Amino acid sequence: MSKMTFAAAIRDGLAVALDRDPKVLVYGLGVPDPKGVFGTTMGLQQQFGSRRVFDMPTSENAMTGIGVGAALGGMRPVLTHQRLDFALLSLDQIVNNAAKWRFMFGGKRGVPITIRMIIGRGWGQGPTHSQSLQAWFAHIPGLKVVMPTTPEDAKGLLLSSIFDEDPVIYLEHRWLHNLEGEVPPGDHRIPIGSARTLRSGGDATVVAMSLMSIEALHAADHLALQGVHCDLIDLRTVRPIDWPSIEASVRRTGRLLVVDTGYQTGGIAGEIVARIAGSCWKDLRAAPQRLAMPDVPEATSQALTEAYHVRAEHIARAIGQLVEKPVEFASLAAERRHPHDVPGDWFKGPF
Amino acid sequence: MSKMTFAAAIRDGLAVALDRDPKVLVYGLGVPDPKGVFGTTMGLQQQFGSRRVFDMPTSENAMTGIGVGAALGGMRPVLTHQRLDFALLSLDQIVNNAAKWRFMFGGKRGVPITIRMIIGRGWGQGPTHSQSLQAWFAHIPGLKVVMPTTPEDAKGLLLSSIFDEDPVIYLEHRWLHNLEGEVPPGDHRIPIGSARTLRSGGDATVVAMSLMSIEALHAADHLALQGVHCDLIDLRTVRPIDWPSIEASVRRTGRLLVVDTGYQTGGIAGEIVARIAGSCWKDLRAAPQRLAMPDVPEATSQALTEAYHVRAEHIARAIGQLVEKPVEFASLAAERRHPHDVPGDWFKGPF
Amino acid sequence: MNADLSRRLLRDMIRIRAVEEGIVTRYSQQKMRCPVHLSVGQEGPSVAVGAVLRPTDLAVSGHRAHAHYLAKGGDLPAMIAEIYGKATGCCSGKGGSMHLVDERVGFMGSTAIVGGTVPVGVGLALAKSLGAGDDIVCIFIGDAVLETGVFYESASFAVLRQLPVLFLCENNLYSVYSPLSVRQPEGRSLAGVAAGIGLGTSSGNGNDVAEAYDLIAAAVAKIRSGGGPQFVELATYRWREHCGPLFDNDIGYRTVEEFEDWKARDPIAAFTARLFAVKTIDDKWLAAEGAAIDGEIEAAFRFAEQSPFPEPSERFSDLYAA
Amino acid sequence: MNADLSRRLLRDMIRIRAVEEGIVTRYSQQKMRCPVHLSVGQEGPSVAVGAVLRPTDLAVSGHRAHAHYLAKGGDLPAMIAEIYGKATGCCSGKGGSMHLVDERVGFMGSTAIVGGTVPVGVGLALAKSLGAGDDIVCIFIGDAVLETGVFYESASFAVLRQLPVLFLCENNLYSVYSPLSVRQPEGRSLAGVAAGIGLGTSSGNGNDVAEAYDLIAAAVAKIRSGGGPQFVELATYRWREHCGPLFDNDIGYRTVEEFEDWKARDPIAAFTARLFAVKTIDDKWLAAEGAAIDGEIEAAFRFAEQSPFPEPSERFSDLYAA
Ligand SMILES: Cc1ncc(C[n+]2csc(CCOP(=O)(O)OP(=O)(O)O)c2C)c(N)n1
Ligand SMILES: Cc1ncc(C[n+]2csc(CCOP(=O)(O)OP(=O)(O)O)c2C)c(N)n1
Ligand SMILES: [Mg+2]
Ligand SMILES: [Mg+2]
Repeated sequence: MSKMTFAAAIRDGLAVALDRDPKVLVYGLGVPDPKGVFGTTMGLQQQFGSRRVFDMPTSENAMTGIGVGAALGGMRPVLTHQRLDFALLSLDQIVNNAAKWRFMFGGKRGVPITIRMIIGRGWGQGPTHSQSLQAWFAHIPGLKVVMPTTPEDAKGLLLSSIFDEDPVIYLEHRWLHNLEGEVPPGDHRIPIGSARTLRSGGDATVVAMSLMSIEALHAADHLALQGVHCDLIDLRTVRPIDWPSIEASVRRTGRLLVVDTGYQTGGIAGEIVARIAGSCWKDLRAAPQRLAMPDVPEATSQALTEAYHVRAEHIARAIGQLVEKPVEFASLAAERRHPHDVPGDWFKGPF
Repeated sequence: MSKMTFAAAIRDGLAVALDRDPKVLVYGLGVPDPKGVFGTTMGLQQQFGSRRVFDMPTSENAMTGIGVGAALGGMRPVLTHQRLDFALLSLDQIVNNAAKWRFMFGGKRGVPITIRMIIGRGWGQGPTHSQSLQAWFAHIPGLKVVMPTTPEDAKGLLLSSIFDEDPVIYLEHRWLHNLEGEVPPGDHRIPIGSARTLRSGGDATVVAMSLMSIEALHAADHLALQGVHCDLIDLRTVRPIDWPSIEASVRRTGRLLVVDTGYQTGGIAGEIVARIAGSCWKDLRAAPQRLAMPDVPEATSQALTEAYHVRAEHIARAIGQLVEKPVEFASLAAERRHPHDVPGDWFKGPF
Repeated sequence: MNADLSRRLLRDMIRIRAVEEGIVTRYSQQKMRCPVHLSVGQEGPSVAVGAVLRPTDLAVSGHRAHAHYLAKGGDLPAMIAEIYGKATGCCSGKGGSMHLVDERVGFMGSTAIVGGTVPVGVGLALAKSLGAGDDIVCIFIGDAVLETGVFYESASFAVLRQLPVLFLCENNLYSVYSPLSVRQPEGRSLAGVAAGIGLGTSSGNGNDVAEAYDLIAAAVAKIRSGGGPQFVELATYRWREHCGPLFDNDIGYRTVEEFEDWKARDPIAAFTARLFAVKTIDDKWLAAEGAAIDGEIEAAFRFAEQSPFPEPSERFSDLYAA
Repeated sequence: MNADLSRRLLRDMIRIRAVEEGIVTRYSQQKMRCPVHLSVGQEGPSVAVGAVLRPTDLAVSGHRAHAHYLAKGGDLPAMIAEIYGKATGCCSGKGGSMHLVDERVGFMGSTAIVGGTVPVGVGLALAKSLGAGDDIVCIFIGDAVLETGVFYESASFAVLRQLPVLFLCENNLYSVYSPLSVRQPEGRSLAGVAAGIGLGTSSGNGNDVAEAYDLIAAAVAKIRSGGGPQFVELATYRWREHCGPLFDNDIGYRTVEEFEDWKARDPIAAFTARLFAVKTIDDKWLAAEGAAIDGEIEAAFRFAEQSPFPEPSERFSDLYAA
């Protein structure tokens, strides 16, 4: 075990994969540049050579299809987009080719490609550098979608994605890149499709993913001091969702809150609420709730993002309402030391 | 009023719009060709000239952005895709430009573009000619999304879409093109965002859209003969959803079934279930249900589509379960005279 | 061109035509329940490529792929069974006519989105380029593919990396019912655009199979020797409707004169006459080959008709690796 | 080139440089909380276009748009206020530096997706072409835009329809930290690709504003007279980091020599010297213009700083028409 950031854990995972299997390729805009995609690809080209680790032209659609072809040719490509928003150019290749190839050719061959997309937020990222569209990918049969929260999961899910036989969309939140945690060495894998219970408690079930799991963690710990104890489930994979874990928890707690990094309407939170409303109907003691981004793009001005995002205090308040107990949540906001539009003092812009 | 098909109603709507406003443009692959996009654009180029009605190269992404630019330049473009699946190439322009332009430029100007996409099904359309991705578009702030069911609504919603000041995704199901109905003449508009109650009854609320509303209609009428009476709400618009209509109905019936033409996971049906589970929690007397496409692409072989789609008998069965009454539904299947993979005898392939 | 090769080319064209006509004959039975895009009239380029490529070379294609699949050596009964939606089809019934695959002969897949397999082919070439050997990848494209951004991006990357790719463009003048004039600027040739991107290019008469063969062989030799990706544009013409078994000269998007003109340049008739003239073939050869082909095709349709449909439960299979 | 025009070009360059340097000076205060892509060193092409275009001509651009916006006549205080996220910004704070708009002067919008506004510009030209007049649309692009499929598709359509479009390409050798060599095949020029698509093309030194002006004026004249869309490639160089206010020659993606070499070809210094030599300007003119510009810029920053932030409730507004 060693302590490292989420970004370093990704770099570690990529290095392990490149080292372990000569078929692994790592490419994307800026992959070998001096910033190394926020440090996540730093030095990999020097270490593994420019045949396997390389930059690309701004041709997101073709470069995705080229990854699909390379995967069909036996490679395990890892494509990186510095923002999810840029990947909108490549959805035809992702949906019509990568996701469907195995199915439409009757199981002849799958497409073991991993596509990393980074989700931006705050500090002026604005409408086209901040979209969290996991609901889109999770809607598509044939894709798998992971959203790690901790450095360990960042590495473990990345390795599982790379060595998975099917296409995996790997969504990493920019605000997590500097999060530190213990990360096991070597080829450490976290299975796709299994959630992680971060906190246990019988009063309510909180399901979250990615950055929202961190916010939910603050909320849960804060409420625990007030005697409200939640199961906090970090989803980790948004397709396929670990229903048994969520259902087992809701059967115990009877109360569900889902917190989503994406837009509310048509989001993952709604999917979870809908499914649980059906499968745990008899167990639910209150209406299942969701907290998600408002149905409007993120504006650029810091004055417009302050009240836009879901934070620990909102989650704590929502849990309080869900369990029908008065809870204190305002101090969660008051405790925060850095401006609202950055994840911490380490982030000084621009991306 | 005159009786016409859904396809003819679209053509009528386009002609009315072209006639009424010289700023209206109609274009897309095959628009002026001898088949006229399943008859929906037949003769329009002859009538309104090739400056306003025109074919295009197979350049879906640019041609969408060109529509956005033309809209910013004062036009009201109507772009047609013969299959929704082809529009996946243009999502960057739809999501990052059309949907966001008004917002990200602080309200300076909107993008009054209408994008028609046709949803295929059955008769060998297979995995890439049958996707019903309304959930994707409905997830995007800044878009409106309509899915007409009747010829009248096909025309009325099209005219409202064209003269709307914002981008509208107009989704038409190929299997509805030959459906006949009364259509008012002239500039008849159906407001975006309002559902239509097709049947009234107190036992359950059934919400459906597009082709599924027709299937649900068969089911509802069949059950009415057995004494089970449903509110059947034809959604017509999937963004924004007419929540007041749905909620008013559910408050009366206490039971909800949503039927969707799209994949189940992450679909519109789930959104409706999730929302109603929250807003009508106290009124619900049974777990809200959904019926949607399975989470797998549509295969090509007729042997693989037979049990794939949701049909009247499944809806009737689901309603029976929801209202906890034994109902007869098998005869709905037995009554069908044409093969399962065509909408009727009028359809002989290929598209 | 030696006699064996000539006979092979002619035989392959006759065979592909006969397969397509076999589909035509039976299509109205509504047992082949999927769109079919036939290559009748434009068999030349396919068989020429088929004769140039090795089994270890790869190929990808689009919606009009029967000829490509067969020319590359694809399994005929499996293709017909696929069109019939049978379990024995090359995609187990999942894909239909627009999705064909036979990896044993390097036919890696054809799909229905115009331009969709172009980057896939380039990616296959990238994978090839990371290994040893001088195999190439052939990407079959129609004239409409030149209109897609993904072609441009993919071809550019192939040029940038000097990948072993052959872009084999069958220019049949139409995209569905749309003539080149509404899609390509006047005076701009497809090969010209390709050259601008940096591809090596050549153009010729796709209905002259010998000419097509020579152009393709030259292009492939260049690719194998490290000369970078090549674009070969072959003029040809589809006789029947864009999709389906009928003729559609009556609906008005093209003239009967144009059709008759191209029909007079039937690649099979022309090459047959030529081989007759130089005595490479005779009536006996033709009859024997014809009979063999007919027998093979009859057997393929019989196989397809007699094959079982996939089990309904298979509609859910093959989505993910087990 | 007459003296008035020369002075205008020089003044506009000095002004744009001073605005950008004004941002540089203040950026570390963390009050401008959005990414900024500065044009310091590459002011030539912008001001040349600005002097050629009419107010009724339109323009669109990308992430590095300050210079384009200002050269087209955009409102300086509104731009600075936008970068500060203020209610008085040209997008009311919604857009930030990467989204600028000033429709009064025909600057129709810049956005942050590489290539994203290219079809928008072509669509604006399509709308223009349906009306009367000979206005044109200028689409500002960087070298990386040539890598996008949407550029190819859009340019092709512009050629097909002979639309009044100027593709103004500032080739500054880099896309973020990536040199042309990992993006463009050796020996393939940007103008060459554009010519292959069918665009009229010309290339020149973007750091020589007079040369840039002449090339652009010639291209625009061609467009106005129905000569179809034109592509002008101007070589230039950004001095500072891709995004942000600093220099980044230390991080290793480009050499200090290369940077110094381009710096020695500063478009402002060169043109200043030239105008001095022919006595079009003198120290007094320079001082007066400099003072006026400085005053204007100070006022713009003051305006931005003193402007109110948008109300929090505005985060939900402007999504749909009221
Ligand atoms: C992206 C996309 N747009 C539109 C279509 C509809 N479509 C199917 S075939 C075709 C024409 C293709 O023409 P071409 O490439 O010349 O091939 P041909 O049919 O002439 O062999 C079109 C436009 C599609 N399949 N995919
Ligand atoms: C589709 C897309 N891919 C990637 C990016 C990230 N990105 C922002 S600016 C840029 C470089 C653009 O280079 P160029 O067009 O040469 O303009 P320059 O920055 O040199 O002025 C890239 C790749 C993006 N914004 N959009
Ligand atoms: Mg063609
Ligand atoms: Mg550049």
